Amino acid sequence: MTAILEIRGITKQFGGLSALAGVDFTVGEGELVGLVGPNGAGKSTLFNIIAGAFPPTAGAVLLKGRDITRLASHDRARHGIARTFQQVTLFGELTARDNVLQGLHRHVASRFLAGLVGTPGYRGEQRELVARAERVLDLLGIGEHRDELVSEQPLGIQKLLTVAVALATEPTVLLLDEPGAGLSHEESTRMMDLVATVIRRRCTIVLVEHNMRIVSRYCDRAIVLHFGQKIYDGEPAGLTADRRVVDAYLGVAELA
Amino acid sequence: MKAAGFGVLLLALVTLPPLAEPYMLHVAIVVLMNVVYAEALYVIMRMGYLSFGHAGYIAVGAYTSALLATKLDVSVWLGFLAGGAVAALLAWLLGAITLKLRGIYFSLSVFAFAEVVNAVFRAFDFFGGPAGIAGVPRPMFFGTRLNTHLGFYYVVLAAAVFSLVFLYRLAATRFGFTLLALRTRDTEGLAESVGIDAARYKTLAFVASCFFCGLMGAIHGHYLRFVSPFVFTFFFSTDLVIFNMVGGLGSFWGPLAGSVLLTTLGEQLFAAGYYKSLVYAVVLLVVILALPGGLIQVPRLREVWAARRLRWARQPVATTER
Amino acid sequence: MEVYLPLLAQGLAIGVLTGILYVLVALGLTLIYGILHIVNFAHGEIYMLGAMAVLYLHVVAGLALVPTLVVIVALALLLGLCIERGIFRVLRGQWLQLVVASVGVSLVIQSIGWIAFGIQEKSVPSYLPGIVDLFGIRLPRERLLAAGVAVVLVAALYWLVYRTRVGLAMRAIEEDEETARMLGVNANRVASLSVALGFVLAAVAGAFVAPIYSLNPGMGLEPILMSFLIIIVGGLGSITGTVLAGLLVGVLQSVGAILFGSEAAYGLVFVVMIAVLVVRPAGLLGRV
Amino acid sequence: MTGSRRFLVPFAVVALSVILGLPPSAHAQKPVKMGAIVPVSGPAAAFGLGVQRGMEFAAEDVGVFTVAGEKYKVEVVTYDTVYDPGKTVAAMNRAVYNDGVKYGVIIGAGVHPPILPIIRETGFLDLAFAAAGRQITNGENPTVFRIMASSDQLYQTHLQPIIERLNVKRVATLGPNDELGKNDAKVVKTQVEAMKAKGVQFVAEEYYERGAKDFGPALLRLIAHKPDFIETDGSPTGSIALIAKQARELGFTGYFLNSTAVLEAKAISDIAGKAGDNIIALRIWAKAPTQLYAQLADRHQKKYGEAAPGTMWEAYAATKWVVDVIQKTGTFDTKKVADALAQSTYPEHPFGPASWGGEKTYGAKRQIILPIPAAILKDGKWEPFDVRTGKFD
Repeated sequence: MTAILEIRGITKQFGGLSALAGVDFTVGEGELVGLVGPNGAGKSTLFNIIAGAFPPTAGAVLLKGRDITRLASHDRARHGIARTFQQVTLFGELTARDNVLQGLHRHVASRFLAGLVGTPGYRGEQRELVARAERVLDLLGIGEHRDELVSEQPLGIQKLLTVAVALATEPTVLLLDEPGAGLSHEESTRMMDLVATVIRRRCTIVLVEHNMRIVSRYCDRAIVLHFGQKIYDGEPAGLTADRRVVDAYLGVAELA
Repeated sequence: MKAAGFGVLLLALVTLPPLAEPYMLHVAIVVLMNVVYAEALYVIMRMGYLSFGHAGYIAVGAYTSALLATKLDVSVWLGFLAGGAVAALLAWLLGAITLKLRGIYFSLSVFAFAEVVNAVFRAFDFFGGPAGIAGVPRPMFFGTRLNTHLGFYYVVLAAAVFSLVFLYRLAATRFGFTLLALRTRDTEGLAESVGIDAARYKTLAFVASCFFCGLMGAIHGHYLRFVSPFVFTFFFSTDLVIFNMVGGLGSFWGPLAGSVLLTTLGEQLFAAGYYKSLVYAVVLLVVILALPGGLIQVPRLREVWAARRLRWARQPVATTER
Repeated sequence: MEVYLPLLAQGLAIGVLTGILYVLVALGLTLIYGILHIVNFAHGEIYMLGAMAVLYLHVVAGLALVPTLVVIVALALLLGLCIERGIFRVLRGQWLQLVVASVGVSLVIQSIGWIAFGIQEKSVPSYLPGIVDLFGIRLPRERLLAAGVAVVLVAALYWLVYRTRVGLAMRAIEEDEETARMLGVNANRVASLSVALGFVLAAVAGAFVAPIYSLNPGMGLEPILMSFLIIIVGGLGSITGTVLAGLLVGVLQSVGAILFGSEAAYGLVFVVMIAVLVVRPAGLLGRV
Repeated sequence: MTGSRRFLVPFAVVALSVILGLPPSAHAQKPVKMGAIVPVSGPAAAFGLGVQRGMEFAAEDVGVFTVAGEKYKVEVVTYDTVYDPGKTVAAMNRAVYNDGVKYGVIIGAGVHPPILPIIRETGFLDLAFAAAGRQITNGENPTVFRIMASSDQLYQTHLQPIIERLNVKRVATLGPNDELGKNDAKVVKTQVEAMKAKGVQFVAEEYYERGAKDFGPALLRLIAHKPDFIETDGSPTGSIALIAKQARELGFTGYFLNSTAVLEAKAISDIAGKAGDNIIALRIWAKAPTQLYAQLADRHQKKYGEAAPGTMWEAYAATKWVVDVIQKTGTFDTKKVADALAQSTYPEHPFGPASWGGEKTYGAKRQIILPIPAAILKDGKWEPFDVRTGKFD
């Protein structure tokens, strides 16, 4: 299996606090990796560093062997990294279809001037993009909401929409930040079923999750962070047997 | 139907003026200039940026062209373009610094820039000092100087149509659609994550906005045949914001409606003194409170009111947009 | 011109005293920003109304100064509550609309002011006439009084924010509104209260600055623009930042004028503001 | 079809505006419209109101008059310029092109440059109430008359005598940071430098933003040069009072000179108290020079309940004077009226006999020549200081 995403010695310090201390791991093509850890373990920080929201203090991020540590986050998106945010973030004043259309940004080929003049090529491309956006919505089973304002949707639909926007970029690696958080059990299951089926057929996925049951059930591999350090990397099934993991989670309800 | 409406309007704007009184032409000229200013400001307002300093860029355009014409005898037509270009260049430089800021930080830094521009024009004799520059010539057209209202009206009309078509397409096409993704700090982060180079788009939008302000500002100076630091003040900037808000930010037609209505209303209140600013302010407040989306929402009044009912109750106390 | 020490010392004194006046005006703006995150353009007009109230109640109607101040505080509270309820609350969550609505309120009050109070320049006689001569540095008593009031108000505001239950609620809302609400803090009441208190601060500032300058309905514009610069430089919502930035701007203006001329000093203040924003976008003591 | 309906809104708006904008229906009488193209709002409103009211008094007093057998009546129309060049152009366009106004008083040196082309093109007879000098009255603008003392005239007539009489040695200027302040500082400097032989020096100049209330920094820098005489140019009542107050606070004990026509003694002493003493004001009459002057002052006090702004009398006189000339020449043709006006004299001016001069200095005989007073503030009251009718060719 070829390594598609490599994390090499990522360290991040905020002021004097060390959020991540030399984290290494690789993700292979087509894998679905769960990034686990209690609150404050550094999962989201690591996500932000991979997506380019801020730079690491030390270390490197490689995508298909190419060092992307210094790229701005929009450049990384162009190279094939997409993400969702822990807090639901959408273009609230736009419809569902328009949200996905924004996600299709990197596939726009028309030049600025072509748009300004409104050439037939530009118009054709716009029609094609709209159709493509609708296909993404249909894929996630939320096609019927395409004309509705996203700010007026229930949380379950909004969560699916955040995934749709990210998926529209057609990423190589998709970073999902707790896609099931805040959802009811049925919604959460629907989301994870989609992730494990239609979505993972299209890209490699790194999933931040602190619900271990979800990780065990859906992921190929689990990586556990604790106080900014990697304490486990392997089969999800081995999680409950690992002493360090159990210690880290001791007394935390999710393990149960 | 839309295209036909445009055709009729444009035809009227081209063919009727020879029949109009000079005063009507003056009003038309001022309305057209204000429409372009308001629409230029709209480019950045629809990505959530509020500027209390656009008059600074208008002034830069006006001064550039006036100086070129009076000191170097450069053709006025070239001066118009130079006015836009210099304003755009300054916008690019300032934008690189200030577009990182959002909300009121941006508004006030642009305001501060406009004050500095004003202070510079006043301080140096090269710019005419506080007296400004008088005797700014009108352009030549096939050997005649366009000193009549009619002649100059067509110059303004041509520039306005060019600017408005450009600005309309800018808003209506992919570029304008992308700007919508940058409305708040959060959505900006999301936009970046799907590959939108936010800084580049914001800079381009700001530069375009200021280019058309500079272009029209240059024309403005040649219309007045005079430029002075006391024409393009803070109040001028505020008026442009008011045009946008009264008309509505929901569509391209909002700022247009706002500037046409308020400019012509202002002409009617020529002797009203303080009642004029009172009327402006009351109109502004009534529209903002009753129709937060501006006059452009009048046809959808019932829907808007229904949606508006319990709006604030769900909102947090702090209106964050930074 | 040789710049000699006594001149600089006097310049510094003037700068500090003027700076404190700026702080006095900007304080209420900071308070409102801290909670509601809006800059209230109508602040300058409340300041104007405070000054006018002193003129009509104290000078014209002959009411003693202390009852006058009590009435002013009451009126400002009332006006603050009305505007918060009638305008700010209705527009909650709509940043652009809020800012521009406050511009509208400012224009309405100002226009009505011109119509009602007339265009004649007015004045309020000094509460404390005379000059204090301190080693050759001349300090007008009325400015010292206003500075004293400013110091008291800053202290009172600190006390309110850091030592009282109301202040605790304010800080909770500032820190994390959602959690504060869940813990039972009445956010609406805190919002009303901070706007009302902000208005009171503006009106009291107007009342004490009135005898130093002359009065007209447009008198709010200059101090409000200056206050914006100050709260931006100091960091929006930070009381300490406001105090620091107010003094900085005051001193910059007066010492700048001595060194480079008053015209250059005017531009200098704006250049410094842009520079601060570039280096520290949140202002000297602000948090983003 | 929300799209197209939304699209219709601007058109409805335009239509509405056009309907609202229809010119008012013609009056039954034959009015001669005279424009008061002046600020009636903004910081210079006091000047504008004085002019407007003076013109209205004149219109009442002129009543019905006959030109070429037809009866006419003066109708004063006010156009608010807010002392803003852009808005003045708008006002002028409306007055000239929409309302057919051919005569009027226009206030402001700063707002004149953009309307001079319109005046030249239409032959509008402008009774300019504007300081400064040659930029406004000159050979190119034959229909522009300045109905107040120009800056050149004012300082040429009064400055040197005042300096000698008060035995002043070190002169400084503190003016608004606009064309007027800068221009007048130049004129003062020239006059003072001509007195070098007598030991008089020009020591410093400073400027302030119009509308500023704190002059501390500028004054500090100025007073460091130890002047005994500060010329404050056209600073309005509020500014001069605050300048005096703040200068005295910094230890200044000398004199101030001001050239604004609109200065209220009571307002100054209310703001500045004793510090206002020793302000010398050019163009302020401490004692009514003529009966007409006193009558007009009373009339204003009765009608408006306040002291008349200093611009009222000159606007009154100019309006009556022009109507006089129109009657005599028997035409409304402004070019002909202008020529006749320049040759006429007007003994009934409330300030004293008036005529036109300035041919040599400005290249056009369009500058009013009339007695110019100076008054000094003592204990909150104006006291007569001097009256001079300078020669001004």
